[in-house]
Amino acid sequence: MRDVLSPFTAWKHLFREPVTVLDPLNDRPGADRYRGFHQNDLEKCIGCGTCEVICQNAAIDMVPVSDPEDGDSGLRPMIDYGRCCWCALCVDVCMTGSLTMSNDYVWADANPDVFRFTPGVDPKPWNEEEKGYQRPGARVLASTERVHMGERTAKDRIDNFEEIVAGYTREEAMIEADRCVECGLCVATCPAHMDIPDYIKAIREQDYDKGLQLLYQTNPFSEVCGRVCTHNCETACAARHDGDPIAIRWLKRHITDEVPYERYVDLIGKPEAATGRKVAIVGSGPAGLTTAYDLARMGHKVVVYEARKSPGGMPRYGIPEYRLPYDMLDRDIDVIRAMGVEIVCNTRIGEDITMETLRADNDAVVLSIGLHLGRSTRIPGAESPDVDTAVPLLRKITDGEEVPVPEKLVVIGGGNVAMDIARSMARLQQVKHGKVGVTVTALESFDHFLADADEVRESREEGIEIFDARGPQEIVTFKSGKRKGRVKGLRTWLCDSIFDDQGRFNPHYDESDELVHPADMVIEAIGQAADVSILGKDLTEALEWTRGRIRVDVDGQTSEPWLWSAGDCVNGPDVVHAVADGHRVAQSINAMLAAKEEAAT
Amino acid sequence: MFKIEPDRSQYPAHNPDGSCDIDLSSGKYVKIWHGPNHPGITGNMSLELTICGDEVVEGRTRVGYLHRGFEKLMERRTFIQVFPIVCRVCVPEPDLNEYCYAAAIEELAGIEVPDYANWMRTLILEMGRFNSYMMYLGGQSGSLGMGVIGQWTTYVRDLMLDRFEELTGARVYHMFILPGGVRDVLPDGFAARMEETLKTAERYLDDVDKVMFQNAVFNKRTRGVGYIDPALFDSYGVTGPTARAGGATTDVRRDAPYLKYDELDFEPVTGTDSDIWARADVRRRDTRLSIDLIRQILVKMQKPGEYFAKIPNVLHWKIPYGETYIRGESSRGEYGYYLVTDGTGYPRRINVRGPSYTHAMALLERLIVNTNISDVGALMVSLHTYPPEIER
Amino acid sequence: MKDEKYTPLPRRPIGLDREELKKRTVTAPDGQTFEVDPIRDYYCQDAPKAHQRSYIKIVEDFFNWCRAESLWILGYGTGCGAIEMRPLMTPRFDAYRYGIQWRPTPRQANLLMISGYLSVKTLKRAIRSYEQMQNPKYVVGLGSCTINGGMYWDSYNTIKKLDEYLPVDLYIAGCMPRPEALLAGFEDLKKIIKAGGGEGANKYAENFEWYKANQKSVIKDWDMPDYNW
Amino acid sequence: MRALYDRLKDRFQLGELTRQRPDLGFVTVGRDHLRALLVELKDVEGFTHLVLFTAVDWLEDGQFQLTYLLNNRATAQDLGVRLMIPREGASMDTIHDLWPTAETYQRELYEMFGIDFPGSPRVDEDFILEGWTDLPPNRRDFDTKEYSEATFAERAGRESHDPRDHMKQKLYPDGE
Amino acid sequence: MSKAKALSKMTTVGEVLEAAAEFDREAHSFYTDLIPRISKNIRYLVEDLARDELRHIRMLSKLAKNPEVAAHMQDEIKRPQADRKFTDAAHAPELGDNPDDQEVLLYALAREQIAIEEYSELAENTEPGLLHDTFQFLANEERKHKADLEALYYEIVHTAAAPLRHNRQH
Repeated sequence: MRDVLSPFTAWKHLFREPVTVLDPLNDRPGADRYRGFHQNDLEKCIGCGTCEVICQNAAIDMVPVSDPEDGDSGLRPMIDYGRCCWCALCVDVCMTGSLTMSNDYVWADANPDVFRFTPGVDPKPWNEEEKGYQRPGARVLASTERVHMGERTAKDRIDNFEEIVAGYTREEAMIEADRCVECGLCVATCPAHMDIPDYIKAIREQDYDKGLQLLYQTNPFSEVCGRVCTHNCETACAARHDGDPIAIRWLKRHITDEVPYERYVDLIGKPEAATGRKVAIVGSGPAGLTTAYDLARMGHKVVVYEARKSPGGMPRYGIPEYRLPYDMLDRDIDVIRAMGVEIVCNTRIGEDITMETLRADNDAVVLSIGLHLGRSTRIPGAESPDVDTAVPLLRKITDGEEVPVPEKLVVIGGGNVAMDIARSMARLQQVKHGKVGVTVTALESFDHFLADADEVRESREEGIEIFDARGPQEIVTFKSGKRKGRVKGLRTWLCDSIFDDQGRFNPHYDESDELVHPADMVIEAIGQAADVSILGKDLTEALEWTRGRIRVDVDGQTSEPWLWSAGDCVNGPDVVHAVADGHRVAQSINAMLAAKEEAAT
Repeated sequence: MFKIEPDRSQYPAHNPDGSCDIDLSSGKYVKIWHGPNHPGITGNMSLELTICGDEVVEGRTRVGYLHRGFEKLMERRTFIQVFPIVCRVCVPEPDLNEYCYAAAIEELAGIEVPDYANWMRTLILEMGRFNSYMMYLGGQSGSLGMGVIGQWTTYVRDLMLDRFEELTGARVYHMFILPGGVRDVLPDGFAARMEETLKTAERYLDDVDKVMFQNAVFNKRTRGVGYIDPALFDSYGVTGPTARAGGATTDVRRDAPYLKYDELDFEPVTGTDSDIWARADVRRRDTRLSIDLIRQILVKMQKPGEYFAKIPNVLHWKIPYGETYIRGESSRGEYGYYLVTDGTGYPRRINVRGPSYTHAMALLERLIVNTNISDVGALMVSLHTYPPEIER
Repeated sequence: MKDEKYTPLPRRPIGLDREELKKRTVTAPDGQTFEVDPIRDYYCQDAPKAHQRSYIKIVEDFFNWCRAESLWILGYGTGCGAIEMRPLMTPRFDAYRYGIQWRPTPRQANLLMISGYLSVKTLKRAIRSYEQMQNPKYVVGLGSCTINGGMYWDSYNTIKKLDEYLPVDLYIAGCMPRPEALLAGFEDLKKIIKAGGGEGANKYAENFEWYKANQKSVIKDWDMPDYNW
Repeated sequence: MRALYDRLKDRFQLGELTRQRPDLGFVTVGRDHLRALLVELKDVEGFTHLVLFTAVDWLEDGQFQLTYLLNNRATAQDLGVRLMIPREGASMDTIHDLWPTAETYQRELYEMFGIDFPGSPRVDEDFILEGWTDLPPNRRDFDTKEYSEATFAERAGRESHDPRDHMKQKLYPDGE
Repeated sequence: MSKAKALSKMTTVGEVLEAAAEFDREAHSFYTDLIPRISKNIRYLVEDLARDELRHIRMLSKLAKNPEVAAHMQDEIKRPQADRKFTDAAHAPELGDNPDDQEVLLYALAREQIAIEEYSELAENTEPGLLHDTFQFLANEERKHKADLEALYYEIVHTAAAPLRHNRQH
């Protein structure tokens, strides 16, 4: 009986309040973290395409939206809602956090071809929706932290010039290489367009031979670049937006570390058959030697003329040994020599041999003389004998010549050269006086600092004081007494802003904030210039110039048909830029020689 | 209780080997298709029935209408890319797929999942189980013509879907359990809202007890119908509530505790009669157990902590050779993933072991013989089968 | 890497129709024998005809209003999306108040919901169901799968574009679309119908050959009549 | 698990035991010993529950791996029995008489992998696929994407760009 | 006669502008004379400076002819520029026979500074009105020019800052 009656209790629901949602279309927005239609912050997005790679539904296309620039491909994801499954892996993997999902979920249409749109570009009702799925916290689908590079402690390194960083072990390199998402944004930024994702992949696959071959396809200065490259690639790295950029430079170095040096030449392969054409190159820096390497591999006879005792240019004479051991530079240079390049040292153009002779004896001449003159601020007191510029000092240190090592010195400049000379001098001070007394003053504030953050950190560890946003006003000298004319210190003002609203250089000083940095010596490291006097008056007149530099076309050819110019002297200081330049010039010369050959036959 | 069934064992006449001769052209037998487009079928599957009068003399389960080739698709997706599609293997209770897959990957890749993530997973699995049972209760009563219960349970399930939505960001396919952990922590005030939902659920379950289990119609039509001999359990791979209704104590949550089940206080629900009623009853009580477990979990869960382990970059995640099997207790029975990896970035093979695979095929084909055609629906639903996990 | 050595194993196809659909000779009770070809005898041989509009606009508008306000859905859950239809039938969302209800057989329904992906095997049944529905009839595709293949875009067993095989009147995005999205979609469909759209059935009739060719190109096991009324 | 393995090792010439977890192990067995081993495990050792039965395609080795996963309910232990059979003309003895439910597994393997199980009921009947003419889809040499592209029309108008190539094309087209 | 004195005697805007143009003409011929003496690689600097002076002259004469001159000046006066520049610390060099680029720039900067100071002084010494505005305008013009030269100086001399400038472009 109970079983017959109890079902009738269902009638009590008649008196309950209805559960019906009155207006289901408007009453029920998606939950706060609901995964609805996509949104994309176009400003944040860099078009790395990682979302496309991870999408298992092939729902995402990268379509051009704006012009590419460094670190931004100009592509933006277009989402096909005929594919999407709202799994939000694209949101989770997004390198910048630009891609999110709104909590909007209603979209019906009779036309199946409309379910495709570029979030952020195409106007959609949910574009401004604030709720919805956003990645909670940091990226988790790939590590955001760079593998720490082992380095010697400040205490260990301050009294010597031995290399600081240890290089990655295989395990460390694997972990670091694993972080790369292979977007390839870095390739365009690298002046030499090195195949960065590919050689990182080679590390992941533990195929170091292939890695080395990839390196040498685009850069014969792999040992050098693996240590001191300006690594612009890392500023374009997609990983830097949410975490540390991939340590591309250290990984490059890791490849060169792992391949036995004896195998380099075998792996790179032999140059092509000799063509009988001759090319002379002035300056044995990265630009010159890269040109030489390329041309030699194409079978041309190349002679490189170097004014100094040893080849290498700035990497040898500008970069201290603790950053780039000379052995490593020699390894790179020996590989280049092995390709048949002849390097003649201690030969200064204009003195030992003239440009005219080179022109007469060769099919082409390349000028890659770098920037070996230091710039002075020319503030009052700059003419004191205790004031020197950084570049000649670094050269002297390399060549083992005597340099003055006072107990207290000030460096003017905030670039890497300033750090190099400061740290080199600090080492010499440590050896001579047992303590470090170096102050660096830079015009730029730490927000816009020129030197690498690592350099700044390591300098501080080594006891170097760095003052940012200080505009040098005067090098204070003794006005009388025994030390008349000798340096007493540097007077600076605070530079409270350096750029105006439009980003134009427009410094503003706060005169009330004045400091005098006591010093026995002031080193100016504000900039460098090329020593173009070696060209001679006639050639200087004959050449076309542009803004103080030799005018070259895109291939590095000057206005003279026989003369090319490459490297810092035309492009400003940057080692990998110089390498890229070398490639370009070599290509251009080779094309010219080939045309000549064709005309002859 | 009384049994009103006539003895159907000799109709039609069986040959000594157990087979029977069915001659369609004799006009005595009719072949009808129960599904796939039929109101009395669960999901998109079909039964090919040969009937004599209203007696079923032979039944064949026909599946494949939902076949998407998951196991093939998984082989050409990277380990992370498999994650969104595993949940699609089972629509009403997708979370167990996510868990099994994630756990298999984590085991082979040697990843330790944070404690908090494990609690979250346990919570989600129980919520999913609750939802699945709600579907079942509606389906079971609906198969016997009691439409109103389906209205209630679907409503309660929808309330739980609201909880799912605020927790995971999706209603049906939650895609919340990633290999390595879970996506997020509990939202603020979740426990209170969950408690409210559970209270509502209990109120409705009380009504279901009265209207369904204390219903003479339901009792008469289910008692003694669809009896599964416990001796057949192993031969036919019967697991889960279906087996527990026959006195077996098999429950993966107790036998081989995974996640946090060993820290929860519960006993597997069992029955004795092994008929449709017993199976419905076990599931009804298991629903209440789920409610209890959800409460326990929310109490025992610590404060939000780490919810995601460190995993390699998923874009080139390779897992060395290995094979493993991860099982979990679904609302239908033992659910498992067999995963083989071969050192590449793609799984070599993933095989999904769904309980419906054994229940709806060989077992159902055996049980269906000699039942009344009007019981077929109830019988099929009582095995709680979801076709997508048969054909994947 | 293709292994050419595979020789196919013999397969025994099954189906309701194999035996039943074959031609056979039947002896009638009066002793007369005649040949039966079930496909010819039991099924309609004529291709569907396009439905003519009424000449008077106001009448046509009235018809369209009636059609729009009584969307009867065939209760055939072809894929995942069907699970979100169930809440619509319950008091919480209560689609009935919008004139929408579910019908168990194609004859009584005028709206076919393709709830997500369609395996080839289901496509065959969906076509059959669709053709059995009476005019005017509409098709709504749910989710990514019906638009461009969805997450099964590379599966060997699911179609990608539903409109290749059936005339679709409306798509609702989502994977799967929520009940609220479905309701919004139904409202859109009503608007389309009231505006005189929703001519899918006519489109199907007019392009019958094209649809059949598409259908037959993927359904290898074509054992049904070309048109089922 | 180890004790069990030691008991059975010599009798059935088992391969090395892989202990994946304390409660899960895998052993390899030769074809001749398979049935006897399964019977022994089922009837004597208490592995009464056939959890799953499936195949793995090792295309490169020209072999199928058949995996019979058995569960001992009393001790809550699983043992996977692996068996390698050649891919070419793949065929295996049926076990549907040990576990009736294996019939379904064997139908699936027949259809999805092309492995024959002579004597298994209805093994050649269509199971999941209907009118399938290509390679059995779960074989690794069957390319589902290729098949899908060739068979099912795709919505036109999709085009994507690789960021790296796109930037190269836009910023340094000559590959400088 | 100093520039300031000469200018202070002017009474109309037209005259002031004409006189200012005259001073610029002087500068222009100074730079033009310098061109052949200087090495070719940095000749562009002097050429640029000469061109700037020329542009200045043209602008002033155009302005002098324009009846709406007052309105124009009002617009330009509203934007004061910082006049303390970092190069101020550097010596104003005597241009020798063979000056380098830094020397030329410093010389030009020093000239600009003198002009700024003079015009500013004149502006201070005149009553608010059109004449005051004119001097203010001229001072601002010179300031703008000097700011441009400052930026150029930073670019040429402080080469270490090259990457910074590069980044600022984005």
